[in-house]
Amino acid sequence: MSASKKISKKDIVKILSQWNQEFAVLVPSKEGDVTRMARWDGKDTGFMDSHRNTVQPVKANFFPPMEEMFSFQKNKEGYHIELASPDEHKLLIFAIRPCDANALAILDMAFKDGYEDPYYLSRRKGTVLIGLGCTNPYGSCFCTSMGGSPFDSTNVDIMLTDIGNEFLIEEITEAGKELVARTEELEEAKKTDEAKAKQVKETSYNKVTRKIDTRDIDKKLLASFENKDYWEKVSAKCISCGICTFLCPTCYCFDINDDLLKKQGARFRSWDSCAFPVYTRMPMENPRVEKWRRVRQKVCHKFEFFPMSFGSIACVGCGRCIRLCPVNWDITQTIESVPEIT
Amino acid sequence: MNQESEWKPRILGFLCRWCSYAGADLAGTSRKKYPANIEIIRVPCSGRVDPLFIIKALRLGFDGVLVSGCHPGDCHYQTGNYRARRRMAITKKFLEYIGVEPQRIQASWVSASEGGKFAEVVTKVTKELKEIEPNRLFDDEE
Amino acid sequence: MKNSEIEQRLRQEAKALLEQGKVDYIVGYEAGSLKFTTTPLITRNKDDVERLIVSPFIVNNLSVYLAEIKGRVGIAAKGCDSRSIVNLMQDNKIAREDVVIMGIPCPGLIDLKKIELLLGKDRDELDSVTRDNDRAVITIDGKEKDFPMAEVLFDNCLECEFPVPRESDVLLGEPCALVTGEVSKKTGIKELEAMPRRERWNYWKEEFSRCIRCYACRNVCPACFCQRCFVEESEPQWVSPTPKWQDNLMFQVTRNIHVAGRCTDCGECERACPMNIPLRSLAKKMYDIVDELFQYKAGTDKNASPLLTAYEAIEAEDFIR
Amino acid sequence: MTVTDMSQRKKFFANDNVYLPHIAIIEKVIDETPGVKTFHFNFKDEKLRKEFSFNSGQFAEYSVLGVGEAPFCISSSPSRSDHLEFATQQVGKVTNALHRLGVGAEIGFRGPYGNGFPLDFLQGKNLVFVGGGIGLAPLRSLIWNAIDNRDKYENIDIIYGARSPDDLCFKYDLDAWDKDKTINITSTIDKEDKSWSGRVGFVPKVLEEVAPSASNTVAIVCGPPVMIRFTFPVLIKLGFTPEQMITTLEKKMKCGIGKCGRCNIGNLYVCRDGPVFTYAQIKNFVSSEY
Repeated sequence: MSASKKISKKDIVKILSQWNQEFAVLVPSKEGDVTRMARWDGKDTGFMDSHRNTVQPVKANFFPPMEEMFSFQKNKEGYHIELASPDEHKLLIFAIRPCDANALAILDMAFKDGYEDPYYLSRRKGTVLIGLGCTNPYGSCFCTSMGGSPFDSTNVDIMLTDIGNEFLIEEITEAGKELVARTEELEEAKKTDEAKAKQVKETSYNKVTRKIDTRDIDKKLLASFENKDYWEKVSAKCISCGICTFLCPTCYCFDINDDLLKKQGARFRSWDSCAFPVYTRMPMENPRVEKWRRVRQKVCHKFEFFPMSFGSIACVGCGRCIRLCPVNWDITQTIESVPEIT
Repeated sequence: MNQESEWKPRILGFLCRWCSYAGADLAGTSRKKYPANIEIIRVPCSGRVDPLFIIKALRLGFDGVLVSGCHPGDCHYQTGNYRARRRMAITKKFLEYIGVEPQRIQASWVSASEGGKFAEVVTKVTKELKEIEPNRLFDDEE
Repeated sequence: MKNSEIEQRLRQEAKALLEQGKVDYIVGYEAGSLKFTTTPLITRNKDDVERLIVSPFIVNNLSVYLAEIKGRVGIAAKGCDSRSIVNLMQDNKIAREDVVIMGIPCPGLIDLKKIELLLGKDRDELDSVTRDNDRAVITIDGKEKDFPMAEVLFDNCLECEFPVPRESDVLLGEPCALVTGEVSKKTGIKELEAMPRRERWNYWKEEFSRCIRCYACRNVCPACFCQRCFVEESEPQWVSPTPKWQDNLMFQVTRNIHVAGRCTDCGECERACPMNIPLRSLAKKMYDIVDELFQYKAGTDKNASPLLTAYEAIEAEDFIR
Repeated sequence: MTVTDMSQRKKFFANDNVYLPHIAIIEKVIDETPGVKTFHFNFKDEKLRKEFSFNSGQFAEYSVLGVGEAPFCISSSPSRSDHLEFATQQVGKVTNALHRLGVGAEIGFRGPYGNGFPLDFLQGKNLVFVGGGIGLAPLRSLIWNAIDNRDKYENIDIIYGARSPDDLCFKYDLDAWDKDKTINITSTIDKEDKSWSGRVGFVPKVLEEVAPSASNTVAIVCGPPVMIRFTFPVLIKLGFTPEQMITTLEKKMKCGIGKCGRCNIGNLYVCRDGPVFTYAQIKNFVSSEY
């Protein structure tokens, strides 16, 4: 086995520039103090100091807050429908966190299932994910309870470990290996680099202190489905805003609406949330008027229904829902308090 | 003539059915001259006008919005025009703060017998709007 | 008076209220699940009152829950919160006799974002943040640093007019003094007003292109109590559900006009916004407009008519033709 | 894994994109009741007109471009294929816009979606249709299908009700079925009415009176949620097992293909795994979510 390679941080612009020829390179960026993955401008290295995960999850790059599905115009022959043209470049996401990469694997299942979703999948196809291990997880993070870890490389093509002045490279997939092979300016890693990386990983792993036990959670939730008292109690302080779902890396609910302005028409898809009463509101009936039913839906979808359909919990433990919630509603507390089966 | 002076601003008028709407009618029947660029929505009272209507009109591309009701003391429902007055006052100031030209938000008291005044108001509002640019506030690109 | 003393009194009061059957629920703050944060506690169990706390981080305006809770409520309220409660009474959303207000004199709350900016550290990395009169003392890696309070308080706290609840059944501490100071420059109203008009519009256009329409600003707002919000109307559809900046801006501007005279500048809208949109620069401006035109301060008189339903025979008319 | 296998479903995507509508033209509009209309339509594309097929009980997303999309079942029968039909009540943004359309207007159509009725399972059995109001729309697709293949089924009973005589939909069908000696139909209205000489009473009550035998029978129920809720207990009383009770559900839907999230009952999506369910599939969730 050949020795691993590493990226010297001083060479980062050179290396990203190479990749930028072939891909649209996205890096953690800041806009109005909000961090998200955005197109690299060719020189910025500010993201090297941002040691924390982005506010907006990477899902937004594949399943954006809003997107045009198609436009339409009416002429003498009737309606003419035109598809929004897909982005030309394949994406390369640099410094994606393991939790967000795992979340993409969950979204892949949902969008591939049954009838394929052309918008998400066309963006997703051919994407290269370059993971950067978390050396400084948030207090709200609980990835180690959700089958992941700050250095989980399951769903990335290349995994990077910050060892000070360099990123140590682990080639995970074939695509990752090929990319490393054709990238110039990489350095050979030393034995000491690998030892250092090992230590960084261990330290980080232990920094994730929030733990939950999800054994039999689907069964417990099924048994508690009709337990209104429980659901009313855990939902009491929820204000029914969309933060925890919109900024969840695995939530994928959406709305479809038409816009018609100045004779230009288009159909848009936008994020929607099970927290909103209108989400399920029909003209004559709404099955989820009460808040506790909506909170129940959110929790059960992630921990009971999605596992029933796809065999995996739809939560990666990124902790965004906890740290961004205006009232500190905490899903880990809810999961921990689901009544035991009697 | 250059393009600027040919441009006719589009105005949306919310007129109270008890006064200004009849005033506009009178202006028409008595052949008072005023620009024909106002589109009129009859409302039961100026107090019915939610500031949302005004913002929506701007979003739809109208260059200016005119809310016209009964003179103070004359409201068919006693207080509707007073409520409209407070709402219009804060709306105008607030929209100005976020960057909407004050000329776009207009209000008047026009009674059913003031056909002449209605024509005058529309003429003046049109003139003021012509002094500013067409409403491109909500366009995607400048 | 120290927070710990206020906290003790709050627990005693809350317990007594529940025990004597004077209220069905207690609404207050308890320790949150993250460092420094607090979280709303809504309970009818008297044992839970031991969890009630008072700290410089009790940010939530708990009056947002009042219209929703069925029953009589004993509520912990800071100055701004008490004004929101009064608003709800003015608007007949709650009855005075159904609420027991436990007033917390509030010398201002600490904005952790400001501390993060000052130190270049995230809140998780701080050991402790405490208040020592007019200084904020922060320990980080065992070392102490301190800053003037004025540098770490929320902007709205620096411009607070009523730190002591104006309406309360029991005041849990002595009246406290205000801390004043410079508000954040970036979104200062003065700075915005100094911009050319077009630039101002473009500023908001830019800010609202980040909005994801999570409606947290609306849902944390006690003044936004409509059963059905205009943004959710579909016939007619006033605002598109698609989060285009135009519709986002329309939503927020209309929302601010709709809550004029009810907004107490509690700052919750801006604090809740996950996209960091400077919403207080809108809310506070409206607050000032209302004050300037009608000398009206929201929630200071439970017997007053709500701003937009009242009038004087002669007022604010210079713009009407 | 409990997800439905979708590989056997018929797919008629425009441009390989499941979200793109085909353009269809309205050929006829029938006023069913005040507020309910039936639309007959056909695809603009000749090729699709010939190739398109569906199962009774499947639905589609219909759109008025510029206004939006809404789901309705295809109310015509696949056995009568010179055109397609859907019926809708005027209740919201999209239905208001649809009701304003006349013959010749273009609408968007994507589908068919959902599972449809389990024809193989129904063959050789007695069928009891229990319908209320506009809930007859999906049932009539199957009823006509069964009539056109009459030898494949045993007894056919129809119990159908509406609030008033004016609210009975598909009166032309009711008349035709009344004349058909091979099927039994019982119509009812909720309250006494001068113009009505037939039965009076809520559908579940009338069902209990008619008391069809549960032996080798499947009951197919569709109507307002409250009717469905009260019908199941009656069927259970009559001896029907959860597997013998079928319903087709209505929920708010946007995508129609199990992605947008809002129409779920437990882990099942009404649009993807339904809209046709046996009571056995949904009984755990029915009391609180439907």
